[in-house]
Formats: sequence, C-alpha cells, structure tokens
Amino acid sequence: MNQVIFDIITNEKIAKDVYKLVLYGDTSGITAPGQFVNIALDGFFLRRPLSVCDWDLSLLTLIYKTVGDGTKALSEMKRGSLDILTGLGNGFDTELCGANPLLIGGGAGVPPMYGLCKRLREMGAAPTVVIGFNGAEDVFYYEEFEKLGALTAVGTADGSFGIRGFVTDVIRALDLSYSGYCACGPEPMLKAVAEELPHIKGQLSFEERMACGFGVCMGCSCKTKYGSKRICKDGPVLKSDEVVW
Amino acid sequence: MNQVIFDIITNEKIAKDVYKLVLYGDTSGITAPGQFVNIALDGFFLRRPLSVCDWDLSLLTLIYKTVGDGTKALSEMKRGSLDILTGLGNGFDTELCGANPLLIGGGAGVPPMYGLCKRLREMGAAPTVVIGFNGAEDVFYYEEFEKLGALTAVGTADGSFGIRGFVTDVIRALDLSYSGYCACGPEPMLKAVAEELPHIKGQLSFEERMACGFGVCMGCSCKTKYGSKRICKDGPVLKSDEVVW
Amino acid sequence: MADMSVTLCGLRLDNPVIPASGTFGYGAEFKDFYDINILGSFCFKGTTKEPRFGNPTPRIAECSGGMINSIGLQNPGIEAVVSEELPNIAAYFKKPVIANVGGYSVSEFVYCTEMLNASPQVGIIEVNISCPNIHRGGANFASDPKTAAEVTAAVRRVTKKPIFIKLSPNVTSITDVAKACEEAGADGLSLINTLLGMRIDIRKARPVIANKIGGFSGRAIFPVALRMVYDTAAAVRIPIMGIGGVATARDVIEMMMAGATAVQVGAENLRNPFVCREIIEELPKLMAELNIERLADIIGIAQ
Amino acid sequence: MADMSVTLCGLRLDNPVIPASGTFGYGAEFKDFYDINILGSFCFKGTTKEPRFGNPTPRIAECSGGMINSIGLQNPGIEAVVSEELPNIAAYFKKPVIANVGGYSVSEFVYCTEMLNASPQVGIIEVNISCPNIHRGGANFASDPKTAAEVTAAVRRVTKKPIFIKLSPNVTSITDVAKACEEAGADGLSLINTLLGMRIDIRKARPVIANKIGGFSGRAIFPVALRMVYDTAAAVRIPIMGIGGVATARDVIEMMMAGATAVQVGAENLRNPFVCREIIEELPKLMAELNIERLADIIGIAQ
Ligand SMILES: Cc1cc2nc3c(=O)[nH]c(=O)nc-3n(C[C@H](O)[C@H](O)[C@H](O)COP(=O)(O)OP(=O)(O)OC[C@H]3O[C@@H](n4cnc5c(N)ncnc54)[C@H](O)[C@@H]3O)c2cc1C
Ligand SMILES: Cc1cc2nc3c(=O)[nH]c(=O)nc-3n(C[C@H](O)[C@H](O)[C@H](O)COP(=O)(O)OP(=O)(O)OC[C@H]3O[C@@H](n4cnc5c(N)ncnc54)[C@H](O)[C@@H]3O)c2cc1C
Ligand SMILES: Cc1cc2nc3c(=O)[nH]c(=O)nc-3n(C[C@H](O)[C@H](O)[C@H](O)COP(=O)(O)O)c2cc1C
Ligand SMILES: Cc1cc2nc3c(=O)[nH]c(=O)nc-3n(C[C@H](O)[C@H](O)[C@H](O)COP(=O)(O)O)c2cc1C
Ligand code: FES
Ligand code: FES
Repeated sequence: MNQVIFDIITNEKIAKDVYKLVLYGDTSGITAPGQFVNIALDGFFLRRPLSVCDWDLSLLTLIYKTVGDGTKALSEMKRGSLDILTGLGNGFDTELCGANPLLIGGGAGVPPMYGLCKRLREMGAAPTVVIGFNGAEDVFYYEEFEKLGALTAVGTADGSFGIRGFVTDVIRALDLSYSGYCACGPEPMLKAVAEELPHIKGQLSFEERMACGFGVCMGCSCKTKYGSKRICKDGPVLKSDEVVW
Repeated sequence: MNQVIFDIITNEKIAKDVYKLVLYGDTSGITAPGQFVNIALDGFFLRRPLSVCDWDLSLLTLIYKTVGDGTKALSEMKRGSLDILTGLGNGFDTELCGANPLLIGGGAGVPPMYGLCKRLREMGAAPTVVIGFNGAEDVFYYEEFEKLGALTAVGTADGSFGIRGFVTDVIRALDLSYSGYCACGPEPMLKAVAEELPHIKGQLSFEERMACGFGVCMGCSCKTKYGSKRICKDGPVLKSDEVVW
Repeated sequence: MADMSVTLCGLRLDNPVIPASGTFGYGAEFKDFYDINILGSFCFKGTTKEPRFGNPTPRIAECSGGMINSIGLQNPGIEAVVSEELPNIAAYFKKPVIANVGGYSVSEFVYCTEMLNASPQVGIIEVNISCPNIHRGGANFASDPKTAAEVTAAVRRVTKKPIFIKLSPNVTSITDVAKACEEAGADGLSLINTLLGMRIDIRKARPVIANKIGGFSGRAIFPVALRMVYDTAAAVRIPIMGIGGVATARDVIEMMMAGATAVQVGAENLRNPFVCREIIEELPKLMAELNIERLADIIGIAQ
Repeated sequence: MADMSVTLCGLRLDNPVIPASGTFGYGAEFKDFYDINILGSFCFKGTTKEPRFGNPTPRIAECSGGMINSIGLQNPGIEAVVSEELPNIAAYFKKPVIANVGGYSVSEFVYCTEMLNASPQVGIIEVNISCPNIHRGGANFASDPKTAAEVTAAVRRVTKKPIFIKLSPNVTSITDVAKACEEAGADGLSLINTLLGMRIDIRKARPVIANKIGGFSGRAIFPVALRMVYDTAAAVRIPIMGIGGVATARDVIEMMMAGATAVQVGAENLRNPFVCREIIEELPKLMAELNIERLADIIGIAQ
C-alpha cells in the first residue's frame, strides 16, 4: 500500500451515471489488475474504494458509477488533487487464467476487467470478454475491449444493446470453451456465473462495505471454505472453489 | 439580515497575523458602521463573526486576525466564494457621536472604527482616532485613518510605534475634549476607556462567543442595567451608561 | 403532488419539519428570513415559571460537526410568554405551535403547563425533563424512569392538551424511561435532547464553556439520535418526534423510517437559518426519487 | 527537546499516543506503513476465549464525522493470540503492548487474562466490558457498576499485570461505574468505547448494518469522550486512557488537560493510516507553541 496524492487530469461522463477519472501520480504501489484504490473525499469520513481500471507508470484510470453522495461529490471534481491509498487487495492472478480465459464484468464491475484484459493480451493470451448492463445508455468500454483485440460480447437486460439478457445468457449464446474465468459484478451475477461454469477454475471479485480497506478493522470479513477472509486484503478476488454462497 | 454569496477579490496580509479581505457582492443588508457579518467556512460547524470594516454598494472589506483554525483556514482562501450573513447587529449610532467624537480601536477592534470614521467624516464631523496595538509589527490602517482626514494617534504596548502604552495613555497624552466616543477592542480595554472618560457619552462594541449571530439562541447574552441583551442582536454596541462591568 | 402531511395526536401538520426548542426563539427573527408558515409547526424556547437569565458566558463552544450550548434556559418566564410572546406569535404564525416547558421541580412543570391551558395557539406541550430536580439533590428528572414518570403524571393531570415528554440521551436505557412516561400518560415522546459534552481551550487550559460542561448537538449526534428513536419506537405505541442532528431531507426520511412521526431540526438552524425551508423544498423531490407517495406511510418501516 | 513521556502504572511510554483496540489489528499491516516503534504503545484487537467470526456483514456504516462498526469481536481466540500473534508482534514491535480482552461471562475474562500472564510483552491488560453478559439475559457488563466491579475483581485476582477497565459511554453515570471499578482493584480506566448508533439505507428502508445497531466512533464523538474523561478524572485517583474521536495533536492535548494520562486513537487510523505518526510529529510543535515543556505536566490541569 502507498499513500499518493494524484492530480486530476480528466473526469468525464462516459455513460449514464458513469464517469471515467484519469489521474496523474505515482502508481508503483499497484502490482496486479483487479486491485483497488481507496479515495479520501473532503467532507466524508470514510474513503471510497474503486477498482483499478488501467494504469501505467504515472497514469491511473478509474471508472465509477455515481450511486450516493460520495461518488456524486467525486463526479463534480474537475480539477485539483486526491489523496489515495493505492495497491490494495490481491487482484487477479493472471497466471491462473490460461491461454483463452473468459472475463466477465457486470455494470460497475466492468472496469477491472479492462486492466486484466490488457495484461492478459500482453502475456499473449486470447481472452473473451462478456460485459453486461441494464440498457444501451449504461454501456461503456465495449470498443476499448475490442481495441485490445479481445472477442467482446455485450448483454443488456432490456435488449437495447447486444444480446438480450444477463451475462450468463451471453455466455450460453457464445458457447465457447475457456481455460479459466475472471468475474466482477454484483453478487447475484457472480453466483450465476459460478453456477454456469462449474467445471472451470474461476476468480471472482467481491464487494463489501469497508472501513480501512487495508486489513485491520475486520469490517469486510467473509466466510470461505478455508476460513474467514478479509475482502479488502485477502480479496477482493476469491477463487471459485473457496467461495461459500 | 441577508444571506449573500460573496466573491473573494483579495485576501492579503497587512500586519502580523492580520489579513484584509475584500469581497464583491450585495451589501444592501448593511445599514450602519459597527455591524458585523457571519461567515460560513467549509469544515467548520459555526460561522465566524467579523465586523464590517468598510463597504460600498458592491464591495465589502473585512480585516481579521488569525487566532484559531477558522481564521487560519480563511486566510488560505485566495479565491472562490463565501456564504455570508450580512447586516447583523445594531452598529454605532452616528447621530449620538456629535461634532468631534473620539474613536478608539484596540487590535482586532480597529476595523469597525474605519467604517465609522468614514461615515462621520461624510457627515461633516471631525473625529479623533486612537488605535492601540502590541508592537510595530501589529500596526495596520494608521495611514488609512489619516487619509480620511482624521487626527490619528497610535499607541503600542512596547513603544515600538507611536506612543508607548495603552489607548488610555494615548487619550491622556492627547488631552482633548470630545462630543462622544466609540470604542471596540478587548473587554479590559473597553472598561479602561469607560473609566477614563466617565463624563462623555460612549458607545462600546463587545465580543461574545456566538452560535446564531441573529438573536435566537441566547448564546451571547449579557446583563445590562436595563436587563439582559443579546450581543449579536441588541449589540454588539452598548451605550456606556447601560454597561454592567 | 407528494403528500407530506403527518398527524401527531390528532394534530394534522402539513409536513413533519419542526424547528426545535431553543434554536428558533419565538419565531420573530426567522419570520423576517422566510415565510415560517411553511413549517409543520415550531417549538419555542423552553419556558420556566420565573424569568431566567441563564448561565454565565461563554455559553457556546464549537465541535467537529456540532456545537455545545450552555444557555441555562434563559427565558422571560411563563407569564411573559403567555401575555406577550404568544400574542406576538399569533400575528405572524397561523398554525398551532409547540410550547416547550422546563422546570426544576414537579410543581414548576405543573404551574407552567396550567398557564398554557388557556392558549388555543398551543397545539402540543413539550415537557423538557432534562433539568436538575432541586428537591432531589440536583438529579436530572430524565435520568430515572421514576422521576420522569412523576413529572409526566403530574402534568397529565392538569391539561387536556397533548403532552410530549422530551427525553435525555444521557441514560443507560432510554426505552425504560420512554415506557415509564407512556404508562404515566404521555401522548408522545420527543427525543433526543443534547448529549453532555465539553471542549477545552488549550491556550487557557480550561473549559471553553463557563459552566464547563454543556449540551452537545448538531449533525455529529444524528446516529445516536436515530438509534434511540429506532429502539424507542419499538418499545412504545405513542408517537415520537425525532430530534438530533437533522440537517437534510435525507435525515428526515431516515428518522421517519426509524419510527418518528415528526422531526425537529435544532442546531442546524443556527448555522443555516434557511435549513428548514430547504428541507421542505427538498422533501418532495427525494420522495419522488424513492417512490414515496405519502410520507406518513414510511413511519417505522425500517423496524 | 520536548519531553512527551508519560508513565502509566509504572510503565513509561515515550509518548501518550496509542492506537485503540480494533483499529490497528496486531500491528502487522501498519508496520509496513511506518515505523510503529515510534508509538507510545499499541492496543491490539479484542480477544475472546474461543475464535469468533463475528457479526454478519455489512458491518460498517458511514456517518457525518464518524462511522459505525459492528464487527462482533472477530478474533482468532486467546490461544492463537498467545501462541501466534504475540510472537509475530515481538518481531516488529519492541515495546510492551496493551492486550485488549473481551468476554461474555466473568469466567471468560478470567480465562483470557490468565492466558496472558506468561507473556512479558503484555504491559497492560485492557478489559473491554462492553459485551453482553450471557449469564444475565444479555445485559452489558459495562452498564451497571455492580457487574463492572464483578469483572474487575475477578480479573484482579488472577493477574499482577496492570489492568485497565474499558468503560462504555452508554450509561447514565460513567463516574459511578468508574468508581466501582476503582474500588474493585482496577489499576486504570480506558474511556470511552463506542456510542450506540445506527444509520438507515433509505433506498432499502432498512438499517445499513446487518445487526441494525452498532458502535459509533470517530471525530464526531470527541466532545462526549472529553466530558467523560473530565468527570471521571475528578471522581477517581487511578490513571485514565482517553479515547474517542482523537484525530490531532490538539485533541491529545485537550484529552490530557481533561485528565487523561495517555490517549488512544481509534477510527481515525482507518481513514488516515498515518494519523498516529502525524500526531507524534505534531505534538512537540504544539507543545512549543503552548509553552509546555513536559507533556506529563498538563495531565488534568483543566480540572
Ligand atoms: C473493492 C471494491 C472495488 C470497487 N470498485 C468499483 C469500481 O471500479 N467502480 C464503481 O463504480 N464502484 C466500485 N465499487 C463500489 C464503490 O465503492 C461504491 O459505489 C462507492 O463506495 C459508493 O459511495 P457513495 O458515497 O456514492 O455511496 P453511499 O451509499 O453514500 O456510501 C456510503 C458508504 O457505503 C459505502 N458503499 C456504498 N456502496 C458500496 C459498495 N457497492 N461497495 C462497497 N462500499 C459501498 C461507501 O463506500 C460509503 O462508506 C467498489 C467497491 C469495492 C469494495
Ligand atoms: C461581533 C464580533 C465582531 C468581530 N469582529 C472581528 C474583526 O473585525 N476582526 C477580527 O479579527 N476578529 C473579530 N471578531 C473575533 C472573531 O470572531 C474571532 O477571532 C474568530 O471567530 C476566531 O475564529 P477561529 O476559528 O480562528 O478561532 P477558534 O478559537 O478556533 O474558534 C472556535 C470558536 O470560538 C469562536 N471565537 C473564538 N474567538 C472569538 C472571539 N474573540 N469572539 C467571538 N467568538 C470567538 C469562534 O467563532 C468559533 O466558534 C469579532 C467577534 C465578534 C463577536
Ligand atoms: C442553543 C440551544 C438551545 C436549546 N434550548 C432548549 C430548550 O430550551 N429546551 C429544550 O427542550 N431543548 C433545547 N435545546 C435542545 C434542542 O431542542 C434539541 O433537542 C437538541 O439540540 C438536539 O437537536 P439538534 O442536534 O438538531 O440540535 C437547545 C439546543 C440548542 C442548540
Ligand atoms: C472497527 C472497530 C473495532 C473495534 N474493536 C474493538 C475491540 O475489539 N475492543 C475494544 O475494546 N474496542 C474496540 N473498538 C473501540 C475503539 O477501541 C474505541 O474505543 C472507539 O472506537 C472510540 O475511539 P475512536 O472514536 O477514536 O474510534 C473498535 C472500534 C472500531 C472502529
Ligand atoms: S475493510 Fe478493514 S479489514 Fe477490510
Ligand atoms: S448568538 Fe445566538 S442569540 Fe446571539
């Protein structure tokens, strides 16, 4: 974990209630896709956890949905700096993904899939990407995934974009075989995915209300087959075979 | 009382720990010199009361000393806007001052004397101004008073500027006669002045810790010969013959 | 149009927003700021039998997210309230008001309550029992279910107006005190009063407040107030006015979901004199967002 | 050079700054953030007899100026603490630590305390009595002077280490509980634990916390903690660790002037992991500004 002051480069709306925040600063604390950062916001007691979408030596990209007062306040910051703890959590293990992994993102769970897809492409893997949204106005990053050279399929609950249905419907429609999968999204989606792909090794990224985000408060505990884990420190990524649904 | 959003024009240091803040906005709520305004500051629950130093139709000048976290935070605001309640308190009654009044200001009590002096000069009176500070580095607005055409004398406790001693020493040194007096400064100074000038009608401006500043909370009550008064609403200016020391 | 009305012991309020006692005076200053007839009602400054100057100053200290006050029930006495303040109020406030009554003995509460009986303007009497009982070594009436019930029963006997007992949060079990007041005949409960708090002036190495300790309130205390409203709503059947740290329409909704029928706004009025108007304007928007048609429907739904 | 040292029951601390139980784990994460040997000491997560998973999630809710937690004493159990955590700590923390002990029966407190006797690393045992007593219908040990004294006396009998009883603020009279603990043999008192608080998720119309109610702490509660430290310091002779809302060097000074010998920092560690280091760096500057040469000299001077 590093504490870094980042400068806001851009903070723009890219879909309904969804913003892309590009920051300039020291990203050396980030070691794996699927890790998250924790952002201090003026006037709010707790930091706000957001997954790393993409990063290079000095740029950090985050994508967030405005759901409450904190993310709304963040969406109004067009310049200035942010106090951020970086490199939190374990992240996805790219070594476990194999040659043709499936990456699944739902709504606000899509962002970490981008950084993961990029690393996997750099490693020479051929990931398939399935992302799901409520409707066409919610869709983001479809083209970005395609530009990485990944086969990308979109599902929307109302059918207004891509395939109608949930990500599991899209997975079924594609009907491909995979060396592993990684998923991030609402818990019912994660569960449906795990049930859909019972014989494939999966990595699932969970959310929980957090206080510290770095493993000391036990606010985010979760029971697994191998005992209690802290989503913020031992997660947010758990292996499909350890999850207790 | 008016609630007005003012823009910061300048906010500069003019003496040791003393800042002059010039604001742009609607000043129509201000009706008399010696009134005060109450400033909301981000991150602080209560507003900060500051005397009106000077005002015209759209500019408001305040002078403040940094004593705690609130005034320190204010001194760091170099641009932006401030939410201010204006036109609070009674202010000095210029009608009661007569043709050659004495105006006495001590330290952070000097600012309201400037607006008062200006109005009295406009009305054709010939005020004498006595202002007191700890040392030369604390002195401000000496020349501004002179520019208004008022006989101005400065006292410093350590003698490093003007006459050595308290404002009462300066008053004694001047040895003039006056049609009335107005004073603002620390309470021991106000008391010394009232004792020094027992036969002259005086108006004294008091300070008290305030919550509302507009008369509803009874946080700032003060016993006078004519019953309890609220410093924020019935004051801050009390007549010398009603004060209970 | 969103229906914001609520009914407190038969008294229909256009909306649940009520400025709290001690933070609105008698309304005279606020009526110059905005049309206070938009309020559900307002609760005026606590009244005692005799006029009181209150405590020495400083009476105010600032805290992170709140403030401490130690006013000491400064007021002109019940006679002046009835003969001067109430007629003044009648000129600018057309709805029933809530009269807040304090006292240092049971008989003082009874005296003040009786004095208010003849005023049709007074819709509810709120009995502030967070005062020391001078007949019992200064123990606070609100700290013990027994003394709280004693005041309630005594006041109950002398008035037909609805009485709300205002409880103190500085107790081990607020539900015990609440139940005792309900049994003794309270029509409703107001909670909470201020938490005991203090600040020290580190330059002077002494308490900021002249009386050392004072009453802490403002946004900071909202979670404490909310849990007491929630627990008390589960323990009694009489209506509750939720008080403590309310500053936004969202806070009003939380208080009502916890079980409050109406909500009082205290210290926030002092820093933002327009807060009650802002809340009343914001409420219908938030109701729409949450698909709430009648505000009264959400009372206690988080139980 | 400013002298920041204080002495707690014979234990000399380089400075009075101590991370509070539950907000510092066992120090392992923090040792990677800064050199934690600069701390006066640290207090590790509350330990019970058996390992505990704790409460269901969500366990965390945000408040204005603070947070609510409902961890439910998650910990690996006293055996694992003694056999694994303490040896781990020894590798990176060279000073005596404070062991926080919880329990749901008197015998559980006794068991845990006895288990710690053999560890020279443990300088002080802090006994967290804000737990429900399963043998008495779930009443909190800390809500009654009698049960508080019972735990104190039982723990006192089985250890020679200094014992600090950690008191709950959710009581009518904290000084009564404090005096009972002093009489029963406590060497010191830690106050305060969290206030009961809650938040409601207005979209779901239900409490944010799975267990509905939790413990409220952070900057917001500082004035409440300060007044309890002030009143308790006047009521007892044993030393006090002041806890609650401390976030700055200024807060440390206020707590000590009120009567605390040492000061614990809780929730602020979670939002700003460097806060204890910042306070320790800031203290000498603030002492210089206030002309304080020995920090120990200001203990209780605002009394
Ligand atoms: C590891 C992790 C990674 C995340 N990555 C992303 C991301 O990349 N993009 C994105 O849009 N969102 C992400 N989230 C969710 C995001 O943290 C919440 O949407 C955000 O905290 C809401 O803050 P708020 O003030 O707007 O909402 P409020 O509801 O006002 O927040 C109140 C409190 O609840 C917490 N909270 C609310 N919703 C959540 C949630 N879903 N998960 C955890 N805490 C919550 C807040 O942090 C805050 O403490 C992530 C969450 C976690 C735990
Ligand atoms: C009617 C009136 C007019 C004033 N005019 C001026 C002026 O023109 N220039 C100037 O420099 N100062 C003036 N003061 C004093 C000024 O209000 C305080 O210096 C300021 O509030 C300190 O805020 P702080 O956050 O820096 O100090 P802190 O000590 O951190 O403030 C803590 C709390 O105490 C209050 N407080 C602290 N000192 C005072 C004080 N002396 N009087 C009242 N409240 C205080 C603050 O408002 C705040 O609520 C005036 C005060 C009053 C009542
Ligand atoms: C300045 C001030 C004066 C108060 N005076 C009274 C009073 O006279 N009677 C009373 O019952 N409560 C009084 N209170 C308590 C409030 O009515 C309210 O119960 C408390 O402040 C909590 O609400 P808040 O957090 O919104 O301020 C007073 C509060 C403040 C801040
Ligand atoms: C997440 C969390 C966990 C806590 N766990 C414990 C605990 O195990 N034992 C204990 O005695 N106190 C525990 N506390 C209480 C703190 O030690 C402290 O008394 C309280 O939070 C007030 O201090 P603060 O306002 O600085 O947080 C916990 C507090 C928090 C926020
Ligand atoms: S959020 Fe604190 S341990 Fe995970
Ligand atoms: S500060 Fe509220 S009445 Fe004066």
